[in-house]
Amino acid sequence: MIAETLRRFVADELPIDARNKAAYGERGHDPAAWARLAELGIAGALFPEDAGGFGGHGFDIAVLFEELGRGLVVEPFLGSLMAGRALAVTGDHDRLAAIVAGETIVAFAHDEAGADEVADIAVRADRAGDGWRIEGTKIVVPHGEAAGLLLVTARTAGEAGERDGVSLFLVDPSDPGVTRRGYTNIDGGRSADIGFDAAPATLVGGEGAGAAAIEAATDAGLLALSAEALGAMEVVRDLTLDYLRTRQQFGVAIGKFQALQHRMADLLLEIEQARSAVINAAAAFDEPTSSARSRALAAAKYTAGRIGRMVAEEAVQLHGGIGMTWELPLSHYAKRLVMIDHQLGDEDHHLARYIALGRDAQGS
Amino acid sequence: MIAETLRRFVADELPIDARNKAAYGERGHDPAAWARLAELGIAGALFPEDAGGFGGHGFDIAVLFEELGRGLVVEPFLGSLMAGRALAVTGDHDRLAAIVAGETIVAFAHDEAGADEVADIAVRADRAGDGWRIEGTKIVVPHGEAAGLLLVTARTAGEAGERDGVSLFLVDPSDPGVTRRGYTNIDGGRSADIGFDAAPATLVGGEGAGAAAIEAATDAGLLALSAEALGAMEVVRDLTLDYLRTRQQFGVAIGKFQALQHRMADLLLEIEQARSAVINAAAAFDEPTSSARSRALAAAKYTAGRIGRMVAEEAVQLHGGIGMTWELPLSHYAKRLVMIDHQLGDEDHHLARYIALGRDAQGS
Amino acid sequence: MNLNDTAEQAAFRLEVQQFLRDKLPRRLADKVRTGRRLGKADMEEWHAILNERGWLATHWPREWGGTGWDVVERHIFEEEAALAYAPRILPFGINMLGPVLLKFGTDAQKRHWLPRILDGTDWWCQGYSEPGAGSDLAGLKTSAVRDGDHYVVNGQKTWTTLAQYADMIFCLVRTDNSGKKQDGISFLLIDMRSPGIEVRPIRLLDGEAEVNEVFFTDVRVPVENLVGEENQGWTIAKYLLTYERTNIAGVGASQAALEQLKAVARTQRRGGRALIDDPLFAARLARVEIDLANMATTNLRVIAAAAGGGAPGAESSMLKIKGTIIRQEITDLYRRAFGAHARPFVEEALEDGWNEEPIGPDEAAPAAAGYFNNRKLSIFGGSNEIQKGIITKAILGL
Amino acid sequence: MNLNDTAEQAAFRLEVQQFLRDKLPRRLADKVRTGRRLGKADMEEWHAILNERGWLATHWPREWGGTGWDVVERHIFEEEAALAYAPRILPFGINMLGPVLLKFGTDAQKRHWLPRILDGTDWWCQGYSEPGAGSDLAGLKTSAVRDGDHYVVNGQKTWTTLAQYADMIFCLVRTDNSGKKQDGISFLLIDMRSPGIEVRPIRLLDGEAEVNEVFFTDVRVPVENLVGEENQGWTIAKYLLTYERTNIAGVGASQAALEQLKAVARTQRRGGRALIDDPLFAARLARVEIDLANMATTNLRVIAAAAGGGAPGAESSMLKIKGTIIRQEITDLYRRAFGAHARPFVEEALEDGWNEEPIGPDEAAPAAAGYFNNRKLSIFGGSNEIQKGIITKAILGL
Repeated sequence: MIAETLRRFVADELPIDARNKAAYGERGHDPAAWARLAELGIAGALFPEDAGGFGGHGFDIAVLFEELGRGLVVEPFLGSLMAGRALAVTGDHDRLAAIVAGETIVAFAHDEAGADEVADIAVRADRAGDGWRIEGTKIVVPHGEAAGLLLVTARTAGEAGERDGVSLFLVDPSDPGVTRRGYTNIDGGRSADIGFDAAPATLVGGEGAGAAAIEAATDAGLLALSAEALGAMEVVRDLTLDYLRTRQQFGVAIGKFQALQHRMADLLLEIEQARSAVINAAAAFDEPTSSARSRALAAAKYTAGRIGRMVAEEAVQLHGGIGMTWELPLSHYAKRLVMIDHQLGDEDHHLARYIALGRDAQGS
Repeated sequence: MIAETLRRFVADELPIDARNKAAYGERGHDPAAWARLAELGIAGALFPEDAGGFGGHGFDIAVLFEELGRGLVVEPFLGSLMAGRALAVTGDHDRLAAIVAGETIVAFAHDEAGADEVADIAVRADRAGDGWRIEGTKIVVPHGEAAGLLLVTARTAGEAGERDGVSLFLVDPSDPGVTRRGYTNIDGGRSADIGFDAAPATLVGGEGAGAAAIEAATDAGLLALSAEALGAMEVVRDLTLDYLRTRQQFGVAIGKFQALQHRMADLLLEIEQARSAVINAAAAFDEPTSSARSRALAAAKYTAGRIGRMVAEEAVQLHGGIGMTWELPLSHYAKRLVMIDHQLGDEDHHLARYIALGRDAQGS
Repeated sequence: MNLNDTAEQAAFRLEVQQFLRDKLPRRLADKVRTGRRLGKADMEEWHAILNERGWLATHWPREWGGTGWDVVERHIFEEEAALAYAPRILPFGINMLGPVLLKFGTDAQKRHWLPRILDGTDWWCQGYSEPGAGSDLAGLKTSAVRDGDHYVVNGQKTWTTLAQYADMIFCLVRTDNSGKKQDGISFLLIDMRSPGIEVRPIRLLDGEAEVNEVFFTDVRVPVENLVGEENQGWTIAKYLLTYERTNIAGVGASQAALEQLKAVARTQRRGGRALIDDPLFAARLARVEIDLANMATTNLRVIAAAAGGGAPGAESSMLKIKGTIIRQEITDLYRRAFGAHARPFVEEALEDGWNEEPIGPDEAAPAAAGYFNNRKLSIFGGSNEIQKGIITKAILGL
Repeated sequence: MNLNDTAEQAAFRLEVQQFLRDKLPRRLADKVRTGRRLGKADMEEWHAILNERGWLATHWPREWGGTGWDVVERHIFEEEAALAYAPRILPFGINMLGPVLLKFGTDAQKRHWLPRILDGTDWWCQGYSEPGAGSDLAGLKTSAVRDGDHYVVNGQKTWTTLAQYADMIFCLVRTDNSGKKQDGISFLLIDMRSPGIEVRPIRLLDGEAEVNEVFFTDVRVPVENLVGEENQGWTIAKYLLTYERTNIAGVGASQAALEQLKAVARTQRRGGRALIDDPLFAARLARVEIDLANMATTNLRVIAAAAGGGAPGAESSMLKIKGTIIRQEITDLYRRAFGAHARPFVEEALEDGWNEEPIGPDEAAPAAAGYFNNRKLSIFGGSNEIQKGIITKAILGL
């Protein structure tokens, strides 16, 4: 129902031209649209009742992000979801309420160069008087510039490679110790590399015990991105089917060419597989933490990466040169599909994780 | 020239029915044909002059084995080549002469379960009086039953995992300490698992210094099998092109169907790639030992494995049910192509070797 | 969507599991698990066990001795049976002719033939394909000419699975040459012991003779063996081809085969470690495992749609394609897993009565043959190329 | 066969290498290596350097200012230039129009146009594709109607590479509508400054405007700008399309790109180690490296056949397909290598005059854009689907 509301809003208010204007514009999203989406209460569907929302199940997240993928929406839902899920674990309900209400844009500042897992975090936080100060750089933080608040992951104890000793901090991005270098993403929207130079920070949750909250955020992010990819694939499928039906070459619709038909059939069935992967992940998401649950999420992101690339490349190829033009919505969907594989770990990373998780399960 | 002789002999004397009769028959090859091939001096082309032959360059081996692949010949050339190349390194010229002349069938008994590299050899040889005794099992030794002489690799010192401490031995297979369990290969010819129970053995070459000779044998074997695969692919290509041209379905030749055309085009260009891989390996074979040389051989075998499977599977699929029948030559070529990947390491093994060799070269 | 069983479904699943534990002979399950060959007696044994329990005809209504199960129950049964390595029931009588008779047969035909299918009196085979017409089924030439109370049949069928054991064959035959080729086809039931029938085995590349050519020379068939109207055969054939087949993806069988593959990969060694820890092999394994987990859900979605009254169209073609790709990939990895020991092929080791020591690992014997034999999956029953045509025709509408 | 250079060829290779060391501006090589954009001035600079050395027109005879090189010399030059990260020479004047004029042009046309190509007076672009006819080249509609001493041209071309810089365009135009569509096409040279020409950039998905639409409205072209006979254009077009192109595989460029990829993979990190040591990435890298090493030899074989007088037919289509697959795979791995940092896209960072700190690794800036831009390789210049049609037509003869 909320998905239906979202779909209608996107169709009416964020058609591709408006989306592109915002996505490749100065702010990287459309604050007016974001405010309207907050009024519609979309973000509330991403959180359970005890976190102030009215949804929050795996399928709630999946259906919303599928719609966001269909609309190529660049509004900062991913940060809301990830930061919010982390805060829900730590129990910071005030901040959470602002996120659920869509009042604050919160960026989840977590990625570092070469760091794939929680244990790889190298950005450090140290005690300074009553509070903490953060030192280091986070990279490609979605909407890191637009954010009014940063949720930052940092190491408070131990060495890189250890899962313990990682904590969560709230940081005010307007503090002079924070340097934000923003840029447009090739697939639209803006991200930022964020430097922390003894930036004052507020600890959230237990010191050194942030791993569970970070993983809750990451798990939600994996599900969301997989579902977003699925939504984008479905639009690409429809655009390509339409092109095959209508584009004439050598006097017939190119969909009459058997070689293209067979490739389209392959795409169709792979997209069904991607949908099933999202369903598996959404179902597993509501289960207690286990290696089977983590494997379903890894499998979904791996599948989104593998099939997303295939769908993007084949759709462009089936369109020919016109498929590469900025003017056609297709090209923007293709870029988004490929770039989703550059967020929260790519297909190889998640295949390796899937294998390692299976080995752990076997060993235990 | 000698390749031309071989091709004519195979066409005249070993057409597919005769080949199948021998390949799936009691002896797994055709002793009369083998004797005639010896008279023609074919084996001599596999060895350089200083080993009593008149060839022995990479391209000599490649062109002969390509012909053997074209004819699906199951005569024991691989054993001759591998044992002969090893003996040439050790300097045992008497035995070598018998091999070059084609007088003796020598089996190269080297493979063990789970052993991929020289260092993995676990079969042991120990001193007993003036000589040696061997203990252990070698597996899937081509023509192990028909052989009049076995060249056996065994460890005389050190532990599994060490490249040093491996030696070569000649063993008389009629000795009671030798148990041969022969069987037909699924792709024709016979192999044997060979058990050694304190079997008396004669050391060839330096004690514990057999690695170089074994690798010379293996390198030659990799080149030979890659070339054999190429020859088989070319026949499969021609059979499939012919089928596409002549087989009618829905009132037209099936080669008119664009989806099949495009798949055939993919096959054609991959087969050209396989040919180039053999050329690269043959050229590198004559170079001094180096990681570049070893990489070219690994690349060829990897390529033969990858493309061989693709060619076999696609050709059968393009033929439909008839492609699976025993009656058609195609099915026997398909089996051979796939089974070449089960000799001397499969495509994954050689890809991993290729990567490791590159890392070593980088490190040095 | 809910991927879990309802309470009733869960109870039914337990009942099926219990039945399989009690009644599935270990000897048969071991044969299926390790890819050894099932003989006629093996297949008849399992057929009889299922019939005794009343679980044989899962597509038939109860009044004719079927289970009356809905699509989800059928799926649960098939999945559990596959995971327990139960033999597949040969589909020709139970799943193909049965539904055809139920829809197109006369009351007399139903009363005569259906009980004989259940009790195993008649072993049926299928006479569809002909040498000149592989994927072009409607191009068939075997003729049936009316002569009094009989049809006289002449021609040839091919790829007839297990015709050597069959008592009866149902055939598509040409009864009219005048119009469109689809319009002159009829559906006939023919006694395999009729004079003029000759069965010749076709040997496949793995040595097995499970398919046959069947030759018809002036074979006389009583007119009461015509199913449906004369020249209505193409309608019946299409009914069968598009007949809702819950098990077309073969999910359970692939899951069972994957478990067997993983068990082997844990014991086989490569490069000084278990094969399952080799990064390239592990990646191959993980890719197919994920693909299979995805397909299992795709399959459930199609079942759910069917249970909700939706008619699976292009979906069953997608399941056929993906199902065969996955199954073939598993058989490919299975042969790879044995390395050098995949090459030996001792055909007798796949049959009953073989008591010798295995060559290499016990499971290696059928690995390569199984790989080669399963190439058929993407060819028979409507090749994957035909399925792709169906998909695009349905979706592109061109 | 011998894969090595002869003594003469080896000496020539050394000479080329020396020239590149001396004359190729480091600034240009760095731009090519790291995938930054070349401007008009950059391309003209390298064009002039080659022209000064007399090594610009590698396909032309010496009498017209070409090198007179044989196919092997051309290959050596192209390979070494690519490995040194030299810019590609734009092919339109030198490699496309030049050979056409040499074969079909009048003496006056040769004397007028060829020197201007060499000295850079005329920047040429190519007017082949039209919006309604992508792969169906012969379906073109742009018309040229004779009016006294002029043709009057109306219509539209598209995908015209770098038309924004061009002084001249060579066009296929329709001069006859009466017969087969291939029979009414002519080859015209048109001044881009003519009244009635409008160039509109086409923005591609990576933001770059390297291709254009070109509109012709009553453009008057002197009849002496017709090349060959009227309605002979299709013959000329086919000559150009099948014109022996030693560099179609792009081996040198792919080798250079692979080296750059490996350098990056040694410094980027994943899972606590260098990316190049990640087993899955290493396998991807090794697969494409082997494929490229194989294609390098396939390419040499085609060159050797051409040197021996053989006419490469289906082979050049094979090289086109495999060459683009390999190049695209390398660009795919290149973007993968940068992980999250492939996403930022600061277009100015690809242009001259950018002095800011890089975002992430310096090389990351053009990685994703390069990947997306290179999707064109399998589409333009005869799509890979068209190439497959050529291969099977040549080999199946159906």
